Formats: sequence, C-alpha cells, structure tokens
Amino acid sequence: MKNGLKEIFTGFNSLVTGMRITIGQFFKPSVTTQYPHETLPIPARFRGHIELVLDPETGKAKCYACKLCERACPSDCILVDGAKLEGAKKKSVTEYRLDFTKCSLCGSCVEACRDGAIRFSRDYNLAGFSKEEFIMDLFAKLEAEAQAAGAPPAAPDAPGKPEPAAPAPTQPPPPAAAAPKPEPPKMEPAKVDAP
Amino acid sequence: MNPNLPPSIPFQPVDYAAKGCHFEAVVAADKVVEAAALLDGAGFALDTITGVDWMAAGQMELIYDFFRLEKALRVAVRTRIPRDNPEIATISGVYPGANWHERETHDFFGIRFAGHPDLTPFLLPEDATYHPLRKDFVA
Amino acid sequence: MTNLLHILLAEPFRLALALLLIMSFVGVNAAYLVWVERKGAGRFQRRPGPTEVGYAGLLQPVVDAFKLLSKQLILPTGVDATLFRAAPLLVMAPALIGLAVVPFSEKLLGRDINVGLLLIFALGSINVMAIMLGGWSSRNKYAIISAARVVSQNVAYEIPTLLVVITMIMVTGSMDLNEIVRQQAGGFWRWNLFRWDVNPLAPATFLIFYICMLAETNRAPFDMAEAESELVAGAYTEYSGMGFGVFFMAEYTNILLGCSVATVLFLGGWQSPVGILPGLFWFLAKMYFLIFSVIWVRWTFPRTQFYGLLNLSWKILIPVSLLTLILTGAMLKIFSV
Amino acid sequence: MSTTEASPAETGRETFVLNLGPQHPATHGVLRVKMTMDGEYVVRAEPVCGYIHRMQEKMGENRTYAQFLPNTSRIDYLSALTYTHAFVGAVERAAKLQVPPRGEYIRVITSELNRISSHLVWWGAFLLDLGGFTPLLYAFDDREKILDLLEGITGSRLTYSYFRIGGLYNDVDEAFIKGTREFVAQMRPRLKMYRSLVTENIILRKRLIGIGPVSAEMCRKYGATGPVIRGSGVGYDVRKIEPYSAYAEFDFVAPTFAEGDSMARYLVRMEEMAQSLRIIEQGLDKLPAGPVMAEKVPRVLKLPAGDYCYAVEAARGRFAVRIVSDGKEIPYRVKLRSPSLSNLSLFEEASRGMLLPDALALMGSLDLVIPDIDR
Repeated sequence: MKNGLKEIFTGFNSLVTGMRITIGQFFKPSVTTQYPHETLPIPARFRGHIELVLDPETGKAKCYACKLCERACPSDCILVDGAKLEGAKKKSVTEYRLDFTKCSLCGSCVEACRDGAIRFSRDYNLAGFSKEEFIMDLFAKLEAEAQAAGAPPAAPDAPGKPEPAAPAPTQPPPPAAAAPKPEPPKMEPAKVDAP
Repeated sequence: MNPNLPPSIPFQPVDYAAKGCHFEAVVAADKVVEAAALLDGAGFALDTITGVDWMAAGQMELIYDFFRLEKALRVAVRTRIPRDNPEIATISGVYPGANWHERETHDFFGIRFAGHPDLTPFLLPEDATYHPLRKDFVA
Repeated sequence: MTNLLHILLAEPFRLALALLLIMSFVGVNAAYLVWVERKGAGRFQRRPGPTEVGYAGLLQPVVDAFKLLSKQLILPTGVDATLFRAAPLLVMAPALIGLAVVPFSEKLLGRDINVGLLLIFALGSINVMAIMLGGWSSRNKYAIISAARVVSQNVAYEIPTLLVVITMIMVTGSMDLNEIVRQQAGGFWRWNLFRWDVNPLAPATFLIFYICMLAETNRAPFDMAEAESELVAGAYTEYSGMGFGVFFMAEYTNILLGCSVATVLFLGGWQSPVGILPGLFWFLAKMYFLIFSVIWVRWTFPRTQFYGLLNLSWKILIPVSLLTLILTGAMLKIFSV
Repeated sequence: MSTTEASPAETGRETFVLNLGPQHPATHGVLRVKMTMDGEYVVRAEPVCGYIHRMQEKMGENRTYAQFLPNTSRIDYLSALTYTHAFVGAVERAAKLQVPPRGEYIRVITSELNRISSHLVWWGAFLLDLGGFTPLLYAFDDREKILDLLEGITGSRLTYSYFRIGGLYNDVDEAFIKGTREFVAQMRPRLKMYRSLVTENIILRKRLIGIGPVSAEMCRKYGATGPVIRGSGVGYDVRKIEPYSAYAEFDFVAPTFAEGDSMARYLVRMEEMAQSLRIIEQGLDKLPAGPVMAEKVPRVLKLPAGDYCYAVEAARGRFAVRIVSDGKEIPYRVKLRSPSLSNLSLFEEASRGMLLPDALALMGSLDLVIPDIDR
C-alpha cells in the first residue's frame, strides 16, 4: 500500500515533469531550417559529385588523362580518355564521363588524383527525369564553364586571380538566393563500356 | 595450453596481434558438433560461421568462431569438407544462434547442414537456387 | 420580424438550426484543430509546423479537406459493406447530438434539457461501438485487433467516468448542464473544481475525468486502438478519403465534446471568473485551453499498454472515484441537510 | 523452433498469422516478421530477412581492399565509422601497418561521436515504437550537431568513409575540436533532460520494466552482444575485453544492468552515451600531435596469404571482419559478422508468449538496423 502510494506520487510527478519540459521547449525558437527558402552552409570538405578543375593558366582542364581515378573507382563509374595534342608534352583529357547513377560519392577518385585535377563539386540539388541525365559529361561541362567565364586568356598577370567559374572548395558557399543552380547541360547518354 | 579450453580439441595457439585470434583447431568434419558442445560447456559464445570456397583444392572450409564473454579469448574451429558434396552436421542443436549462420552459409555456398531445422533461403530470395559465394558462380 | 425570429427559435426549427450551426462549427473546428495540433506538435518539437499553404499554413486544413474529398472511397474486397460504410457516420453522430445540449453561453445552446448530461454519456458509448464496427467490418487483421482493443479499453475508462459524473451530479444536484454552470457563478473559487466543502477530493475528481476523457477519445497516451507503430492505423486502416476523414473529424469532435463537458462540470462553463467579457468567450477560452492541454499531453508521453490502462483504471481511478463518491455523499449528508 | 510451437489442435485455440512488414512502421526498414498470433499473444514470431540483401561479401571479393572501404560505411549506416574501423583494422593487422597515435585518437573520438548519434537514432525510434513522437525530434536535433561535426571533417553526413587503411582520410581541424567540445558541453544537460522527460516517465517504465527478459545464457547461445548482453548483466564490451585502437588508454566503463528486460537495455544505451562523452572529452584533452596516416602505405596493397580477424564494438555490439587472403590484390573472402543478426536471432525465442505491443518493445530494444542484418 505504501509502495503503491509512493509509485502513484512519483509517477504523477514524472508526468508533470515531462509536461513541464515539453512546454519549456514549446516557447523556445525552432531549430529547423526552412529549406528551400533558406539553406545551410556547405562545409568545405563536402563530398559532392566530382568535377574537373580548370587550370587558370592555360584555360584548359588540369587533367592529363592518367586514369588513376578510373582505376581507383570501386564502382567503375568514371570513364576518362585523353589524347596527346600536337606540341604538348603531356596528354590532355578529351573525354571525362561520370556515371553518377553508380557513383557512391566515396571520394576515392579525388584522393587518387595526384595533381588536383578533379575536385568535389558543390551541387547537391540533383534531380532529373531520366537515368541518362546522370551520366555526366564532365569535360563538356568544364568547356562550357570555361566559355562562360569568357575563355580567359593565359593571363600572365594573374597569380592571385580568383577562379572565375566555381568557388574553390575551401571558400564558403555562395548565398543560396544569389546563386540559382544553372541548368545542367544537356548530355547525350554516354557510351560507357561498363560491364 | 590454455586451461579454459576443452583439452580434447587439438587447439594450437595463434599470434593474436597478427591474426586476431587466440587459438585455432583443425578438426574433422564429423567432430564439429562435438567440438561445439565442448566449447558450449566451457562457456563460449558463438561468434559466427564463415564458409570459404577453396575451389582449386576442391574443398569447402568452414570456420566456426567462438569467444569468451568475460576475457579476451577467441578460438576458431576449422574443418574442410569436399566441395562436390558439401555436407556437415548442424550445430544449431548446441547453439540455437547457429541456425541463421548456417542458413546463411547454405545460401552462399550451398553447404547442406544435416539436421538443420529449416534450410530455406535466409538472405537470398526464397526461390534462389544459386550460391553466390562459390568461386565458380557467375551472376 | 420578431415573429419570424420567434418561429425560427421555436422547436423544431431551433434544434435544426442548432444542429446546422454545430455541424459547421464542428467541421471548421476539426479542420483547424488539425492545424493547431500540427502547429502545436511543431512547437513542442522545436519546428515550425505547416508553413507553406497560406500564411503560417492556415490554408492547410482547406487543402487537406479537398484532398480527402477528392480521394476515392475504396471498399476493399470482402468487407461487410453496410457496416463498413455506417461506421464513420455512427462515430460522428453521437458527438454531434451531444454538442446540442452543451451551453456555449447562457443563451447559446441547442436545446436546454434537464438530462443533458445523461444524454451525452448515453450516446458516448455508441462511438466505441462504431469504431469496433469499423474495425470488425474492415476484414483486416490490424483493424480487428484494434476493434478488440477499443472495447477492452472501454471497460477500463467507462466506470470511473460514470462514477465521477455521478459524484458531480450529487454535488450539483442537477443533470442540466446550464443549471450546473449557473450554480458556479461568482468567481473561479465557486467552480466545481474547488468545491472542497462538498467534495474534498474535487481536483482529483477532475483529473480522473480528464484521464478518462483522453481514453474515451482514443487520444495519446491511450491511443492503443490506432497505435500507429503497431497496428498501422488500427480500425481506420482500410478507410480511404472522407471515410477516414470522418473518423478523424469524429476524434476531434469527441475531444471538443469531452473538453466542453469538463469545462461545464468543473471549470464553470461560460461563467466569467473575473466578471468581464461575454460568457461565450470564457467558455471557448476554457475549452480550448483544455484542448491545448490534450495536445500537449499527446506530444509529451509515450503510449500506454492496454493492460497499463486497465491497471490504472482498476487499481487507481476506480478506487479513488469510489472514495470521492462516498466522501461526497457523506459530506452532503452531514453539511447540507 | 517449430517443435515448441503450440498447434491450435493442442491448445484448442485458433491462431492466425500477422505479417509485420516488410513495410511496417515498427520494423524500421524492410524486415518482415511473420507472427503467429493467438489473439494479441505471440505464439511464434519468425523474422524473415533478406529484403535489402546486397551481397556485400561478394562485393568484397571483387575489388581491392581500398575499393571495398566505402562499402563498409553502408552496412550499418548508423554507425558507419565503427564498421569501417573493423575493416581497416583487419587490413592493417594483416599488412602490419602502424597507425600513428593521432590517427588512432581521432578514430576513437569520431567512433564515439558516431556511437552517440547511433544511440540517439535508436532512442528516438524506440520511443516512436512506444508511441512517443517528440523525443525522436529532440534526438535528431542533437544528432544533427554530430552529423554537422562529422560532415565538416569527412565531407559526408552518413556514409563517412573517413578511415583509411593506415590512418585517416584527413586530419581534423580546429573547428571540429572546438565544435566537439561545445557539443559535449551541450549534450550533458540534454541527457539529463532526456532522463526526466522519458527515462523516469511512469508510462515508459511500466512499458519496459520486466518486459522482454533476455537471460545472459540466451545471449551467449545466440551470440548476442553489445547493449543486449550488457543489459543482461554481462559486461562484454570489445573495447574493454579486447581493447583495440587507442581504447586501452581511455578511462570509461561499459555500463551493465543485470535485469535483462527492455528497460535494462534502454538504460545501457542511455548510460553509454554519457560514457562516450567522457571518452570524447578525454580524447580531445590528450589528442597527440603528429601525422594521421601511417608511413609507407603501399599504393597497391597485397596482404600476405592467411586469415585475419578484427573485432570492434559497434553501436549494436560486436562487429568482426574476417579477411581470407590468398596474397593477391583483392581479398579471397571477406566475412562480416554483424551484431544485429545475432541480436535479432534471439527474438523468436524471447518473444514467445508476449503481447504484441510488448514484443515490439522488445524488438525495438534490440536496436536493429536491417541493412546490417541483410548485408
């Protein structure tokens, strides 16, 4: 009987405590972010899908098609091809396709790259109507970016020139409202010789 | 020899730092149930059952892992059975927890566990007739 | 003009008008209680709740209603079609009728009958049977388990509810809701909640009534019948569109009715505690405060087990309510004769 | 097993089969439990697994050690780091790689953060099973802070792939250390709040105390580990019994409760969160300087032939990896010993004769992650 009464008392007390806690939370500001009206900052090391890096000196891709990324990829989703241009010492990339449908965003490719020729993009709003839209032609995308940036001439006076197209991975992201995502370039379904 | 181990199983010490296991015993396939019962009596818990397909040698290996709950003592019991007729007695009578591990091993390797209560596919689809971890498996 | 008004306010027009008003009130009320519930849940969980449709999501109930109305009413194969269709209506009707006798203010009530309380509790049990019918006729295992639970739950809360109500009838000497309210005039210390003189355990009586009301309306923490983590949606599993919508409306209507009765019985109904503002305002204020507390409780506690409710009922609620009944009887005998 | 199942003819009572899942709110994923019921009493509950089986072990035989690494984050997605830890641990053991102390410390700190986040998800989801919705969102609020911290250093919120064979993907930054300290300071009062809001709540106590008892012997027979066995009075914790990584240098206890009921398992996890906070704090205090990656990790890694085990204490119990190598670049066999599978395997026996809601409370208290069972 005594224990029973004690249990009733402590039990009731625990209920009152619970209600006191929730009403306390009721009057505190909410902790959520109203996406898509507002967005959170993307951390510097964010692992998005990959993209090629533009060499600011040449206005071309840094990548010279060594295929290390292709080999590092656990899912066989990267296809790189390169050719040796006339008069060039190294090969340069002519085709770079990412089959994003298979990519697991592990980042092995970026890690494998020795010259920082690929990096993580900051795209995360990826949506599409067909599978083919996610077979990304990164080379064409880079070319388009270079074009859009006004095909920078090999500027001799640009050691400290900021990168024109996309913010460097270490910079904070642009304010969400200011940068609506550009329409992804139309891509043909790539002929990836996947197994 | 470690005093916690049943003496009738031929346990050999293993370098823990290099292998992650303290003792190992290779036994004949028909001694596995006996070994499991002895280990059960000695207070071991069942860790897992691993199958390995040694196709070149024409054998299937089964590794039964056990561990003690109150101290670092991991032992493995290994046995090999012919690959063309992989059959071995179940230890699910000793360790009920072996039921699922054996079903899984049956799924993956096609090893039949004689006396197992229910060898229907566990992780594979219910109509699966293939055994994907066999080395000659082609998807 | 006055003649017309007299005709309109005479029976049976008055009753028809009252029912019409109640139905529209209940409809809007249920829709916006969903909004309040969602907003409230949001606040309790530190998130904003609905925000997208209209200002602060205020049009959300409208959109939801349209959605529910536009959905097909699916009649699953093998259900008992008559019972399956009748169940939502049977759930809704008693609550609506019950509201007809609730005095929203001194003048604003559907019908002033002297056994209003009896009417409400007599019809109140139909709603349990209707949920059971819905679950039973659905031909769904979850729904049938839920149907069984509703009835077993009923055994738990009905007895303490009635014991408490009898206590209150003894205190007030009336079953006329308006009369009960009139007796509580003159400040909040005159509310039945604080009638220590005749019922020394009055707050406990209120608490028991409140708990039973939660159980009666199948609200958390006593929502075992719809227990979404066990029984998917319980008795409502097979209902689609407005069939489901009516069950939902009935739930809120029952809460409304339960809180109204609690307001009338314990919190002085439309009586103003401080003497200003009209009675309707005070009634609604008290009732909505109670409804808010129901929401508050829901978003605070986990669900009980049904044997938990039975234990609570038979080991605590029934003995305590019997005790109050006897005490009240004794007090009345000693002091008021 | 089937022999103990009481047939309707014996009891004179009719039973029916209730399918819980594969899509059911209580199973948290695609697990199906085929329940033979007598009214609301469970006669037999048979879990049917394999709905998200991905054959991770076969994938392991098809790719290099480094390439398999991202997969380990995807087995138990709630405690991805500990799973990666077991795999890289096994490879390092075989390749005789010595991870620098800073690397090991960061592994411990991040693993413990991961454990807290995993327990928070369990806590919220468990309360959801019990019909309380609000705690889930409080738990997710706190978990969000952990995910932000881990995302800051790993770049990913769930499938971290942060550990590398021989060390870490990259070093932690000052922001992480500062943020983690802040998190630890914030989390302690939150745990107190959880205790008054939920743990002491009479409804919860009535639902958990004495419900779903699992004996230590049953745990041993089924190989159940982690909070399940620690809730049955056995202090088995891989971090204590077979200390790996830098755990031997930390002062913490493996909380044990003897009752064996759902409440004991609940309390173990709640207490574990507090202990993890202690470990994280110590780790940050003692964090050594230096590199995070072992020197001379070969680009093409070939393990000497043989077989290698490595076990860690994941959030759900003992997770062990066994790698059988034949000396090539890709493993010959990768065995993943998942704790959830062993923990779930006792459900059939433990749930017999229980009421449906209690059986679901028991299942929730086992803390299942279905991809971990199905692999």
